[in-house]
Amino acid sequence: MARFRLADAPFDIPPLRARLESPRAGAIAVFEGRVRDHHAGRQVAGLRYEAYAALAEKEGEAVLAEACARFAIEDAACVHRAGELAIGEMAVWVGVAAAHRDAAFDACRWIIDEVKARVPIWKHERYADDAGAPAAWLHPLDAPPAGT
Amino acid sequence: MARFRLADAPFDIPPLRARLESPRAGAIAVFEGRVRDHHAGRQVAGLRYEAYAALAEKEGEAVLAEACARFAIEDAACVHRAGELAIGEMAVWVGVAAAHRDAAFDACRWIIDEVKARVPIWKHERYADDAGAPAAWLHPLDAPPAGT
Amino acid sequence: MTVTVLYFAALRDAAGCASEQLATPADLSTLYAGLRARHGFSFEARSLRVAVDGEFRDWSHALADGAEVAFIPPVSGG
Amino acid sequence: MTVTVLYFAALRDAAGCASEQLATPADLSTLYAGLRARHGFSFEARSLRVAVDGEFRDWSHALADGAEVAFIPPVSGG
Repeated sequence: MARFRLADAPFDIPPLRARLESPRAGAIAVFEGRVRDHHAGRQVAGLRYEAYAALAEKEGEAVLAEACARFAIEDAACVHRAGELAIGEMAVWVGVAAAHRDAAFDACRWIIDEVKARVPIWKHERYADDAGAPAAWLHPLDAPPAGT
Repeated sequence: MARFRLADAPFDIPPLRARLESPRAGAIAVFEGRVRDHHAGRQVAGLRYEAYAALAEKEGEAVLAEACARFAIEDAACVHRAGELAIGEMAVWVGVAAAHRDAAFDACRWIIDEVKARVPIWKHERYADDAGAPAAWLHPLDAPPAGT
Repeated sequence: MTVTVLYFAALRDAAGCASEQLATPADLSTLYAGLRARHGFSFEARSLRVAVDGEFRDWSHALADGAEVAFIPPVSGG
Repeated sequence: MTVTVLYFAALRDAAGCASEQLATPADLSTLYAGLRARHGFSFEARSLRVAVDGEFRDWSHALADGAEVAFIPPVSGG
């Protein structure tokens, strides 16, 4: 089963978590990135994620396979949304199961950092400022990312 | 509403997570500790948590209040089981919401470490070894903990 | 002066009861030393924390009549 | 030699299309320099990664006829 998935619509967490459960998994660490109502001082009205889908799925799988090789974990999974998202919607979910919490936390953090740095997905934000700032693609080399 | 709770029976995660959602929460980090089938080389058949309930709830609340003061987070919550648990059951759940993922991860990790170090809850393990090792309380000064 | 002492985990197993009422000196260290000798507790006092009336306290905390005392062995939640 | 170039995000907005077919030199850097001049892309080549036929490649990767090329602007998922 693929460990990384792009989702065009909101997705449920319980089946993702259920997959991580095992008698050897004493620790499960989860990260959820959600659409905030502000970014870099601007009020965000909503956003859209665009992906180079074929390459994003390949690179996402590579990140998760590397995590499984690099950390003492049992399994890991990640789902990233594509398309239009409203404030509060989940943009990305990462879950890691491990025998011990050190590896679970470290791998979960590493995976979200690598996904953000490597997987070809782009965020397009619409703003709700009085000033009417134009919608914009986020390309972090022009504007250093504030982080999720 | 209390941020820390002792639960005498299995508890559902969705209402815990729902409480953490807010338009300002761009990042949610979650940790779950589950009963493993092995500990320190022994096969575990099941376990029981005993708490000094009044003090555990007070100390748990103190840990979560300190986390909210120490990290740039929106909210945090923790539930710890008491009583008999089978393999695979959830022993502890920690969730943290923050604007950014650094604070969410750091606070989540800090909370589980503090809860394990400070909150008066004790684990009693039953083993399934052929050797018939006797059930035992875990008091980490005699036997350094392997970590969850 | 009478206090109630609560026992948890390995201390409760060794004491054979969850609590007992005792006439006691006002000194927590002396109280524990006596109980340790009587029940055969394995923990030295420096391995324990102590709580009085549901609050963690220093070993130098002065006991009042009717206090509820708990000696807290190393914890293992999570 | 003909290749298909895919555009994403700000590059697609600047190009005004999601892809185009081009007769091209075999050299990815020359290809990008020409497209940058034509479409007014703001990114220097060193800010981009490049993928060929759905795999990340070095800028020195040799193009084959019919290849699918994507210039990958800095990503912002998560």
